[in-house]
Amino acid sequence: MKFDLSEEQRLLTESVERLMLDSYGFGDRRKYGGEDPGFSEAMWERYAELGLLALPFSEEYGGFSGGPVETMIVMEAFGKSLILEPYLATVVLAGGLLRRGGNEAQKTELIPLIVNGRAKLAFAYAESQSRYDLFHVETQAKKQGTFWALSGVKTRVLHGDVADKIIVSARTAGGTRDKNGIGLFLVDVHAPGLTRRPFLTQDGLRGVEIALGNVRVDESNLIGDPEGAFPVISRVADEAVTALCAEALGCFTKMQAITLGYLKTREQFGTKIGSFQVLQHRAVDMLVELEQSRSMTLYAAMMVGEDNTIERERAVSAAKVQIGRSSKAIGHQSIQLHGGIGMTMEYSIGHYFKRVVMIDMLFGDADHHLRRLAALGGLGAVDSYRSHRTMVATNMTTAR
Amino acid sequence: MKFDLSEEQRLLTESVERLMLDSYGFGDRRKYGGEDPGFSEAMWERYAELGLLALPFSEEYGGFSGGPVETMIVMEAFGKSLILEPYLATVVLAGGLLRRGGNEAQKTELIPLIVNGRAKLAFAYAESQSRYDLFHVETQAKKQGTFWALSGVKTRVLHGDVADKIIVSARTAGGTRDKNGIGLFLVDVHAPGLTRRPFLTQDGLRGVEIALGNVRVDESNLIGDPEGAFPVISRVADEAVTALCAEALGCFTKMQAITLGYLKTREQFGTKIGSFQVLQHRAVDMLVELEQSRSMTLYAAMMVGEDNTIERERAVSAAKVQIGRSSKAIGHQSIQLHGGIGMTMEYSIGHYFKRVVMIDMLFGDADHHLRRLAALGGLGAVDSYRSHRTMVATNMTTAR
Amino acid sequence: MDLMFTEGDRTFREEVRKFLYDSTIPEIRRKLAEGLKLSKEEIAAGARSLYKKGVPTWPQEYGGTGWTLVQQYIFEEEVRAFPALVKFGSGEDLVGPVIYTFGNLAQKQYYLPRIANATDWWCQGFSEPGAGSDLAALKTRAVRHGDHYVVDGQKTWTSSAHYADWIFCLVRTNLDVKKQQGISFLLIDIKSPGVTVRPIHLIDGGHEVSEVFFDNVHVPVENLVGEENKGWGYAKYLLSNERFGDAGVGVSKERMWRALELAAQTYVGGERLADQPSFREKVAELDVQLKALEITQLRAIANASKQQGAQDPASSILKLRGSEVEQAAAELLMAVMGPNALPYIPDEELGSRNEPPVLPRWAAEIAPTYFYSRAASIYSGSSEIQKNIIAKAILGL
Amino acid sequence: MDLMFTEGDRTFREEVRKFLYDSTIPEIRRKLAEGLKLSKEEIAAGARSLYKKGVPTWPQEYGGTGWTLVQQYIFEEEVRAFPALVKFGSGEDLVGPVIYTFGNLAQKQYYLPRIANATDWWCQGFSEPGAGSDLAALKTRAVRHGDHYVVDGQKTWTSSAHYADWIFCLVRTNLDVKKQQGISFLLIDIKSPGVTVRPIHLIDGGHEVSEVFFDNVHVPVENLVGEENKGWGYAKYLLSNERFGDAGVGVSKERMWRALELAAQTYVGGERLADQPSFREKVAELDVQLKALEITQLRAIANASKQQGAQDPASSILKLRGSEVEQAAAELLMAVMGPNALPYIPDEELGSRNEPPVLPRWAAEIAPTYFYSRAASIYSGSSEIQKNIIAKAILGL
Repeated sequence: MKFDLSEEQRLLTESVERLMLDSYGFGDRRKYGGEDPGFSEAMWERYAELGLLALPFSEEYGGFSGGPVETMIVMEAFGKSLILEPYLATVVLAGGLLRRGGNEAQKTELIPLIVNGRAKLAFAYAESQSRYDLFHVETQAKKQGTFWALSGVKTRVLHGDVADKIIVSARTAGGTRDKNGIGLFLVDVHAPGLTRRPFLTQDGLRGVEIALGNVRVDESNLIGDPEGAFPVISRVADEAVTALCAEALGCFTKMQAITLGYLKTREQFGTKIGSFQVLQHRAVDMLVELEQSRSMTLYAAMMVGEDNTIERERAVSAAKVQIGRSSKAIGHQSIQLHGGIGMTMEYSIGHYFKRVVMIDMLFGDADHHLRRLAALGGLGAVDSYRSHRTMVATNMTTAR
Repeated sequence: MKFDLSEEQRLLTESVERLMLDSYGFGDRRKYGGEDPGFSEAMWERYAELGLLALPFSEEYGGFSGGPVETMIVMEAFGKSLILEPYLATVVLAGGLLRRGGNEAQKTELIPLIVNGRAKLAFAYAESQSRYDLFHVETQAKKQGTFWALSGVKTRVLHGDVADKIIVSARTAGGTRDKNGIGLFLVDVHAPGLTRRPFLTQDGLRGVEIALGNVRVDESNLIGDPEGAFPVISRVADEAVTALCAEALGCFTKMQAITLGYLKTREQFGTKIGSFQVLQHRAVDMLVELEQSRSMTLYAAMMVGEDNTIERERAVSAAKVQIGRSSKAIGHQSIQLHGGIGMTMEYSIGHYFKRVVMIDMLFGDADHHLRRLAALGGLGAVDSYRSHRTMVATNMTTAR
Repeated sequence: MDLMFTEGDRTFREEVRKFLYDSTIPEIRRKLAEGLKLSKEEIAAGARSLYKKGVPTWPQEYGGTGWTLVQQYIFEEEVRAFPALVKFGSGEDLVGPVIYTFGNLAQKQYYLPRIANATDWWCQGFSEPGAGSDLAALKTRAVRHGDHYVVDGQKTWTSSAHYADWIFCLVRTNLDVKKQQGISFLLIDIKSPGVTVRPIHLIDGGHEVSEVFFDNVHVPVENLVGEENKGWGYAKYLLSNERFGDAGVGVSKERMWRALELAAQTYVGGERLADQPSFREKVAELDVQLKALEITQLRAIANASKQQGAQDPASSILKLRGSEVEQAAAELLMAVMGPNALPYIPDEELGSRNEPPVLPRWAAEIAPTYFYSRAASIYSGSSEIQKNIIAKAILGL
Repeated sequence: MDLMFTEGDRTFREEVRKFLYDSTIPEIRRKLAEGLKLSKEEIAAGARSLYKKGVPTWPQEYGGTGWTLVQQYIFEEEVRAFPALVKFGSGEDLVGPVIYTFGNLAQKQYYLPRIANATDWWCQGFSEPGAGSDLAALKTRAVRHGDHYVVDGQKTWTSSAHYADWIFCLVRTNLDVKKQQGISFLLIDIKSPGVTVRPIHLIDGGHEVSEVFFDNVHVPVENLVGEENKGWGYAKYLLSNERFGDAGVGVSKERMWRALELAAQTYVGGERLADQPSFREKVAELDVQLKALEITQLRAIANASKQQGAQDPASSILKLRGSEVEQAAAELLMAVMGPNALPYIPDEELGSRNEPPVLPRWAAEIAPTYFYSRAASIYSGSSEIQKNIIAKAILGL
């Protein structure tokens, strides 16, 4: 059991943290976010140069074959700077779908473009009624000769405004909430019949709603089994959740540091407010939340590569529960400890707060994942404990 | 809307508080509890002299026709002293069943005996599998000529060790969990076939388990409708819950006062511990819980006389939820603020803690009542709010 | 003890309903029901319709209704449920009572009618950037020169200063005494030369508060309320009124109601959210807290009716507990809304959008409401300050 | 980063299981599984069976196994799950490490083997009635007279003093210096004339702690550990060991397991409690907290293996968070047990009773477990003290 980084991981951490430190202060972020396209194309190029866009892909497509720990490292650093670029959408989500579901031709064509920073992608999974259920798909895909015709409305497509292509989940068979009968389609954003309506998000990102009016998608742009995409979607979503946990962890780390700094400098009643015992203990509570979140993010990163679906889902859900609870706990506490200044747009803490709240709402909030975890029988430690004890008891009885 | 006591209520409060102050300190309680029968017969006589045993009964049977507010006053004072006498069992429970379910002959015979302190009663409603469901009755009552024959086991019969008669709920018809088909039977503790096994409770009271082996009960000792006792049981249970809320409130009041006193006198690190801001704020949290509990106890007392079953049950459940939550909050806090001394049997605070924990477990804990409240649609304020707004909207639309 | 509303209270409630039905402007009611923002003019018109029988919380001699506290509570409850609630600045609740309690005859005669007919919008100039929770540490100076004061300094967190005609300020008039003893209470025309209002944007995306700068602002001495250097006492009186009214039972009720409305239209896991036991239990938990708060509020009212001025434990916890319940209600709303709370729709677009079609129009306000709710435990004396006060004043620690 | 147990760790775990299977006394295992109390002799026998390969947490040179921290963790986990966990006083965990780290050769040679073969039961004499959380304020005096100290004073909250052969004490040997600087660490034979042990009964009904009185007790000077007046440093070393091991993951796991066992036999509203979604969610919530704690514990172990002695933020929260999780697990057990937790069955009756028949025998221990769990945030440095320490040492406040 080793919690230390390998040499390569240490170098990755240093380089991404250095980049953020040099080019992604709170002021930089405001600048990037204030101009079109709502993030920094220059930074996107830097990510490409540093190989961050290549991280999870295998070497044959120009990638670095990194695993969940490498993604965790990058996302945590990104979280500290509240980055605006479409990394999750392009690399983790669309990239993950291609990696796990794409055929050779699709991977050979698209992954190098992602790696070089020349293509941005997005994933359109949500619909207004679907809430957190990735299998609740009403958008239709109908086979018509060598084409598929897609019709429906996809909501909350993060970074769909800058994507060159969007991967769309659509129903090819079965009922509205069936896990079978879902396909993935790679759709060009300029395809006839596709319209995008842009929106801002509460946390300063951009996205679109997509209306698909009989949009024709060539058979070659079908990703994987037309009726069997759900396991891929579900697995990539678990990877996205793990990445989001790491991003939130980065946010928490900064929120804790900023708040601690404020406690050490802000004076009231003639003294530093950090000298008040009540505020000291609150700062300790924040530290506890932060460390527990770090532990669960590590746990998710350790388990998300697990092929046993139940074990993987249990661990990922448990981590998302922790992160969601901590988002509230750390978010509320850090604003309260700042007082009024924490409520303003000019100050950073509120932006972190809004981001972690939105992370809670991406791919299932804490309550959703708690339900999933409960339905899966909890983390299973109890099962193994019980079976162990029973086994031992049986052995001993036999032995007597 | 008046939260002030009437003159009579003020006198009642004063007399019962005076009695407790004079004769029911923590040392007195230890003495009473340490000797058989586990409480003070002398105090029971004093209650009779003061008319406390007569409180809820109508005047024709020697009572004072008091209502829920009067019971609340007495129970709150009793809670402050952690009394050991079987007031709840005799006056509130058995007395309530007689008042609401008994026939003229039963009331004429028994109520004067209760009022004079010459009869103690208990109510056997629980069975080991019934948990908090008062209708989950497996004990059988079979009609045999002019007798009923009772068989089964009743658990957790508080004060059944000193009762002269025990009112037993038993199934006369229907399935194990039917609300119909339950009767109430007044059983003499010396009846052949009835055996009692005594036990102590976690909070220093006494009770029995009763085994009924074909116990014969005369028709004259059937209370009310042999198949229709459940509404009476349910209503009396709501009254008992309200009384227990008041008792818990008395406990909370003392716990807060004792803890506050400790904060003001105990010294550590060269200063009174009450000067530490963290402990000050905890003391405030305790005060808030106390006041919220007081409000909900008042609310239950205000609503428990309500004939509309749904409104009554909603209010009583809401109060029990509050009291249960506060039992934990105030109990844990008061022990923590004391440190080790709070964990000892020699000190009073732990005894209050155990009592309020046990009150939470009587007639349904906070989770049970939360479920009941949720099933009843919450407190209903929202319904009336919505219907009001709809009504106004309709009027205004019509008017336009 | 009679814990029910009296027959008279119930009759009064009916009268209020009829009054609202007769006098409320339908267009304003519609916008309030849909959670849309009102213009200053609409708020003024709304206030005038509410004030037709007098200012609800004021004594009759100053243009008020002279209602009891219980009647005021009922009125507020009905106005909010109708909904017809508008607040024309802080004239009625904050500065009005200070003027009729501590002001001189001329001040009463000039200012009070202009509040009662919604002419002057007042805002409160108490907080300063350096002071925060330590209100008495304020630095804005007022130096007397003949018949006027010259005011220099800065206020912050000033609610609706951009709408205001007048600002009432705490200013330092004596530097040589304990900080509480050198403060005066001044009424300042916000259009005076030297006053600058600069918006503060909050994380909910709205503009509700501002910074107000005073640069060599001349204020006539007759705008001093009461005695010079006695302003701290008037401020404490004002704050105790503010906190007393601040349990926010109505706000929380409305949020809970909206959460239930929305839950009835929301499907989770293929089932209606409003029908799911764990959701219902979550709501019931809040329901209990809210009822406890409401009864505590009523107890405080009953107690205050009995002995004006005295503080009982119940009233001291209203602001503290009230803000927690308000925040819990906002969290509940947010949890119901779920991922659909993601889009941010600026105020100016709200009127013109109809999407997303399945959701009521106020849905777009939910995330901002949640974000803004975090301020409830900060403004008007943070929870920490409230606890310090209670520990000292009530518990004697 | 490799977050999995290594192949070597997994092999070690198998070896431990085999070891336990081969060496544990069946009768002791049965009693532990049923939650029954063991006699002192049974505990000694149990400890000897566990110590067969050496004292698990000690270096080899002093009779220990020389295992890594990870191996120790695995051993402890397996021992608890088996169950075979017995604690023969605080010799292994507390005084042993102090003796082999700071003691002289004679002390090592005499005391350590007597711990390793479960001859001497040790208890800890730190707390005093006047000191509480302010441990250094202790008043028990030791005055040197030639070749012995004369000890006078009182200790309290002394765990299992009634079983103990020896007590290690912090005593004041210098009154003229800062309180931390006048403290020494003495080993005292509890059978010495002048030592009196008086039980303290706790609210769970059990007798676990005692008061220990010292009246003119003569202690040979060779029983002083390390240097006179340097005892505070040794005590801090001991306490940091104690807190490090105190996340109580195993205790909490076992409680959660029992709650689930019981829930599978419990019907609520006609349905099996273990099948009800809201109950399952409640358990899952605890499960997450417990897993987070466990990983935090493993991180602390990994960090401590790397650089002995240094404190990282993860380890500092183990005691604090661990006690909260333990308490939450006890509350869960209590909630499952419900009204059947009402009867109190004294220890001495537990063996002879079979009732109530539908419940496992350990059911009678549930309410006492819950009551006693409240002490977890008080003993070994209360949560408030832990927070003060973390605020200062880790956060620099």
